[in-house]
Amino acid sequence: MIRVQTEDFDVGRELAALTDGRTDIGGLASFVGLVRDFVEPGGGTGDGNASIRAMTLEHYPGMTEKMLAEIEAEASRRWPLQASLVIHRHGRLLPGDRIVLVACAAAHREDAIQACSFLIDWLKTKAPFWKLEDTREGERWVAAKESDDLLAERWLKK
Amino acid sequence: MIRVQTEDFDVGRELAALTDGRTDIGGLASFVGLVRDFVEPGGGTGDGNASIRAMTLEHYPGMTEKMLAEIEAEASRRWPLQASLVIHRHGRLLPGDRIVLVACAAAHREDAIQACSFLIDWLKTKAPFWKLEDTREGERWVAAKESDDLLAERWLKK
Amino acid sequence: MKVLYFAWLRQRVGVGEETVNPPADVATAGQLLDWLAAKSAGHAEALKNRSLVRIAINQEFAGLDAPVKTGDEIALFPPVTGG
Amino acid sequence: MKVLYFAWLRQRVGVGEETVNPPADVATAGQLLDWLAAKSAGHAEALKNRSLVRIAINQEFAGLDAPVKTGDEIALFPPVTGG
Repeated sequence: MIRVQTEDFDVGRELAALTDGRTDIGGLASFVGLVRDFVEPGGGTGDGNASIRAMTLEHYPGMTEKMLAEIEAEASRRWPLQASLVIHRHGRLLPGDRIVLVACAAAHREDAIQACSFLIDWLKTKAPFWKLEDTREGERWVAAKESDDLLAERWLKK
Repeated sequence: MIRVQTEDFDVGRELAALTDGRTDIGGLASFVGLVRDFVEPGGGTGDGNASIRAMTLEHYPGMTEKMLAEIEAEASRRWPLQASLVIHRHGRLLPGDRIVLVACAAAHREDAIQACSFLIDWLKTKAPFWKLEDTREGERWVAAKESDDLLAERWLKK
Repeated sequence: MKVLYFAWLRQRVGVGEETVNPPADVATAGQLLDWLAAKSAGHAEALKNRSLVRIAINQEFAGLDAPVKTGDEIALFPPVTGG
Repeated sequence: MKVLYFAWLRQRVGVGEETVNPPADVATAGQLLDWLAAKSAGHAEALKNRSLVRIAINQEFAGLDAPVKTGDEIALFPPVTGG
């Protein structure tokens, strides 16, 4: 299931909905991405320099849903999943706010974990979202990270 | 943080407690293990043969907490984590019941995901728990799976 | 042909969406970018560094050689940074 | 010396815990297992297949060569299956 929304989501409720009433799920892996308050100079490791006041996520309505659905379908082709979920927010968010939730349920834990990792890696490089940071030094579009490309490429040879 | 208990846990509340009020966490990875209702013949893939009526988890009080704390400390040595949590239940559980929750929070998503995967893999092979299945054919102690050993061994060369 | 711009491409071009009617010899995404870059200083600035421009045709990623035609929805944007 | 048994080892031995006083020549975990196996048919059955027996000494995993001594807490159990 795919959702693109401005509102926050309730992680516990969303995860419970994937497994409640089912007895065929052995593992549920999830990832929540949150807004951090520090900028990373050059995309390297954070120096704890707190300077992000807010973050605005822009996206491409229509293509976003289409890409997320394609990515989710690809995960289900690669791993035997019982359920999966991607929720991605857009609009203005504050440090500590949730941005994205990815979750995969499977009979076997490794399938759930691998699929969840795949979903977030591919989402990061294929879903049309862009982050605008509001920092003390002004607004700044977040640059794509080479490390994200490398993490996504891991899944190409599968 | 480590907890060994008979009671169920609230995944949403537990995960929220790791991140609430913090602005230095970029990613929160988690895994929930649940009781499935089918036995896997020979430890292979499930054939959907629903036959588990209940599962009783026995453990070694004292050593369990010690091993879980050691595993959690090892994760924190290997990855820069902002927070981590392991909750493992024992006693009698029914199909669909939650068994274990592992969660790791970090500034960067890949650290959180790797550490979470490591925690569940090592827990599976190092924490002194044993599963007794109550099936239609009688009681059966679950045999350790070679696949779990292989998953745990991935982390030896790190 | 509808062209959409996102993120800093949108800011530099000055609009998020425009309808264009390129001449018949604009047959590929690359040729469209060349033609758009000549429309204004903002367009030129947005499309200056082609290595930072990603293209979607009818909501699918496409390369510079991909054909474009009347009625297509073309989107131009920087590398994505969601998640 | 306290010996704990878990899972099917506990069921076969018949008790979850016992205090034992092996002779002085029982110096390693392996020697302790040999000595325990001679205690009863249940002990023998539980300890028959050594490849299925895991050992913890004072709540740390240990091998057959690990020294054991008076006052130690020795636990014997099958490969773990939690998570």
